[in-house]
Amino acid sequence: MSTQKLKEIIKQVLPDVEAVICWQEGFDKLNVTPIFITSPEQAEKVVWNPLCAQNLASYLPSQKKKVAVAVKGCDSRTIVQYMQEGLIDRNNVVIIGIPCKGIISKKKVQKAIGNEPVEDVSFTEGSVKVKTPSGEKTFAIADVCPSKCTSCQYPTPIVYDQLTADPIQSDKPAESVYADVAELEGKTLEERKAYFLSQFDKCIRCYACRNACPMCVCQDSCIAETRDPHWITQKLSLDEKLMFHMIHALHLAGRCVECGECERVCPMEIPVAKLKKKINKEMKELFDYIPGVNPEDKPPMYIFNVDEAKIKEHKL
Amino acid sequence: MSEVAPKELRIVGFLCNWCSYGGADTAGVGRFRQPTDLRIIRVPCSGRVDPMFVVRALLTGADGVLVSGCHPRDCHYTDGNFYARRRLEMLKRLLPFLGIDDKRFHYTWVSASEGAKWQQVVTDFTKQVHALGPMHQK
Amino acid sequence: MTGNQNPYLPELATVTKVIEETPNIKSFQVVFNDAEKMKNFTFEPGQVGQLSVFGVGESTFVINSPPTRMEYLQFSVMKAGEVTTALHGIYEGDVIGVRAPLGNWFPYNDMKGKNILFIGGGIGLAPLRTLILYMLDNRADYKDITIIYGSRTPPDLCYKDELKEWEERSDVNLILTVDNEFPGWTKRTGFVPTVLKEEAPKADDTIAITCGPPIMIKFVLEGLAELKFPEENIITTLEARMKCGIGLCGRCNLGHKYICKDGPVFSLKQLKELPSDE
Amino acid sequence: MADKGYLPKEKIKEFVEALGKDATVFAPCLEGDTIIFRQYTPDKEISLDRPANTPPKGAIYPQCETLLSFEFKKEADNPQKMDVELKVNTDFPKAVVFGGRPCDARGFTVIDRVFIDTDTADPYYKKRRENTTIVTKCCNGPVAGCFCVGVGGGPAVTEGSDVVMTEVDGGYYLEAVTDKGKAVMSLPMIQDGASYEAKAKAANEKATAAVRNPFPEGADKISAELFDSGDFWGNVIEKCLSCGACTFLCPTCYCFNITDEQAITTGDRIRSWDSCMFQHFTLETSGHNPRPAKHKRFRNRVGHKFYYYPEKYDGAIACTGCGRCIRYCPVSVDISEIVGYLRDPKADPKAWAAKKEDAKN
Repeated sequence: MSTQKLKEIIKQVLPDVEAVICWQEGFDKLNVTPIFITSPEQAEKVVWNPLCAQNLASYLPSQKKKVAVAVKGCDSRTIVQYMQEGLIDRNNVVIIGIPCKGIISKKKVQKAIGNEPVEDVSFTEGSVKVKTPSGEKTFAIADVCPSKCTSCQYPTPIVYDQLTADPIQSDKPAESVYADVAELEGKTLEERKAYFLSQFDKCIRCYACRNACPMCVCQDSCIAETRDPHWITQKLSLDEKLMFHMIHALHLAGRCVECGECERVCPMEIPVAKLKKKINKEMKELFDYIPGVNPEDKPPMYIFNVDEAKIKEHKL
Repeated sequence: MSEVAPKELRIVGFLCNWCSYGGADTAGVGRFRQPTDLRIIRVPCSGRVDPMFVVRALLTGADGVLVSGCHPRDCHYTDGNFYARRRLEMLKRLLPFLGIDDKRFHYTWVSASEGAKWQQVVTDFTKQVHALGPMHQK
Repeated sequence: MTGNQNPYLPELATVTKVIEETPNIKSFQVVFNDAEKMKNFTFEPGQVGQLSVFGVGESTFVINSPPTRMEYLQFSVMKAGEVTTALHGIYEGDVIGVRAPLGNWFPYNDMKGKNILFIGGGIGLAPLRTLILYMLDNRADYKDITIIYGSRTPPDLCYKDELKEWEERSDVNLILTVDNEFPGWTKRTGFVPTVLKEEAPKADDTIAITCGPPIMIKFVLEGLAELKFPEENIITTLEARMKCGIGLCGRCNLGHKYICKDGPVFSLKQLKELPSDE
Repeated sequence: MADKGYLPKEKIKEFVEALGKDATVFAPCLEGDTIIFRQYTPDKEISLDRPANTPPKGAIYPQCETLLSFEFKKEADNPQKMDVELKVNTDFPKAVVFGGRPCDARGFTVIDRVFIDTDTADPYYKKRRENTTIVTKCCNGPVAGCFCVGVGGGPAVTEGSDVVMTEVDGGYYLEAVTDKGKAVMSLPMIQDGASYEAKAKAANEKATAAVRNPFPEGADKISAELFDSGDFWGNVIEKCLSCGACTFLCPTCYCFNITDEQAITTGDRIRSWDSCMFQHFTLETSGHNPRPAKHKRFRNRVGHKFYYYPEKYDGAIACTGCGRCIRYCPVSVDISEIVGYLRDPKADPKAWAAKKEDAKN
């Protein structure tokens, strides 16, 4: 583990920045929580392990001063996308890149241990050992990782100023990225409808997915809550829930960096990211565009070609 | 074909002010016979059509949505329909993923002079939506 | 509003008169459709009501006609948001909803035999108007009444007819001011807190009641402190985003007090004892 | 009617269906990986294995409720005049909340004080509350984040429940707490339970001992000085995303919004859950917002539960320690940790002194 190196880098960059955004242990051993480090002593609290799932880059647009942030490969795509859209000043961010071999989905572990309180968690290469009152269990990280890790193309950050370990190459085939979307596409229209309706029916409209989304930059001005324009009502019908998720998905068209935060934070465990991934798949096909990989790119909905090679006129 | 006229469905049309609305007008002035299911909403440009207009319409009672603008390169505002084309194509591909038949949504280009084409578009699209029946079974 | 009634259910009322006070403020005189309810309706000066435009929503306004004049209830509305804009589209004869009275009121009995100093700005005169009219209707109970009232420009002054009437009365000392020089304006200019300091009314045996925009209140309170007004003699009426009006919905709280139910009238002393968000 | 009963596990479905004979039953149902309180129908799978993702609050206090419906009508002989007709419905069916936890049931008592014990009682909540029987399952032990014993509760407290059931020997020991609960005990599948009482008591004691209490003995007073410190809140809440997960999953949060939703000539005035964590919650039309920053909003939430509410209601805390806000917080904000700092007798605002400019804004 490169925790020691991470701490060293933090102490090294701290004098140049207002704060370093990193992870520390949370309310129990299975949880980590962000920490905004402002002093060298705080740097000692830092942890880096497969529980560090949260995408800390999301905090960047709201920072007023120069900060440093620790990012995994997947998180770094957020920063690239921010750069594409001019949402951050790259000169005001020090990126501490962490090559990552896969993280843990807390929800999957909790389920596997029957939701017992966690007494201790330890890691060995590729596996995690969880101690609860009824005993110890060991899981391969590959078995309890979020789905994004199973097809990770960017284990090493795309942009960084410092790296905590040697870069890692992806060993996952590029086709695997949209395997889950393809699987749903293989079903019938009715099956997909039933699937999404039953999923979105669980939504409680807490907007955790929106607030956690690094690319949802409207935040407090979101049209899901405004009365003027009055896009959706406060009613709790399935149509309104669906509408909210369509607002989220459509506003992220060609912008979603697939960090999976929306799914990670959903308290009702709705696969919120599926719609956005589907759009991304189409963006790749239509415009050969992948969000968050090249700072020089422009999101496809911001631009156009007079002659679109892949868009054919639809016949009735 | 049934002898009895099928029940009218609700189809919403978002038409750009400069071309398609004129095309619909031309069709009307030319007395081209058209189905009556379409309710037209005039917008300044197809680029004004947020894909959410379509989604909202489909979720709140429309059985089909038609968007029509100026032909590519003919946009009154130069490039509004180029943006529209990308957005609407994205939506067209997303809707069936969600379980909404993409035949309920069509986008096309009709100029102010194309009254006959407009008649064709409306007739064909209405037929297509009727083949699917109402979207909201009550 | 107590008892077994449904506190969310508005009383239907008809707007009998619409008065254009300023370019963006209108006053509405309303009468309950149920004559019996109108006859039995009572309230205290300073209490508020929720006006409903059905389909748009509800908003809170002070009842600015005094309980001594019960032919109608008057509310003044500044056009600002969704509900107030809808209210500005209301005509005489239209039906709206009224939930009233809500909240507490000015401790007018405790003010008897004292000097009264009103300090208002813009639409902030509305709650003061209730009490001023009430006191004028019971003039003998109170000593000197001074009113300092200001607005941005002369057309923005509310209740112009009454201002004229008060100005002519010998038992009311009315001081009007506008922020800047204005063609045809011969009276004072300057912000309300500045005028307050210039006038420097005595703090002895005087109750100060103030209402206006937050920034004005802030400086008026500073001014009153300089003039040595004790905190318990400074009374203000607060505003906040409100929904239920009955202390349930949770948004207008200052600590454990709810402005809609435990307020809107507070003395500065009370406010200082509550945790503030500022 | 006996006060004590026993229900074998295999009879749960039968029991729930019997409860549903003349009432709507809300039960924790498994949907995918989520456990949600739903109106029970035989096709649903009840899960009592862990506390549900959502509390059963919505059964009595629905997330969205119609306060009144309005209809505009034109007078035939005076078409210029538009009349309004209002309709209110408080005719609610009998209901049963089955399978909530003691913390969930206690949550209703927190709302009761605000919505019922007042001169302006909420008629919708009151009627639903009266019509509802609450059958609670005691916890076998804690789950991640929960701390009921720290706020006066426990895995087997009966406050707010009509019947409590404790898992014993392949079934549940049932105890009636109220008269409403006694009526439940007369159902035919309930066997005599007296012999299980001791075992249930032991199980409950064991469970109680296992729950963490985040607050040290005697530390029950909030430091007003620390509570008023902007630095403190700025520091502890910098990571908060300002979403509504904590409040919408809370069994005691009751703040709401009222909005009109209109469709041409008819419409509803609805009351829907709102969250004090949202920026617009206190945003005034003028643009002024008394709680514009997230740390001010969070302070209000903690204050409401642990400071203002107890001040108003005789020391009662508006938190039942269910732990959902901790467990499901996207960034693992731990309210018990924050309250722990506030209650620390050695609490010192200077220790949190501005390390950062932002905290003050």
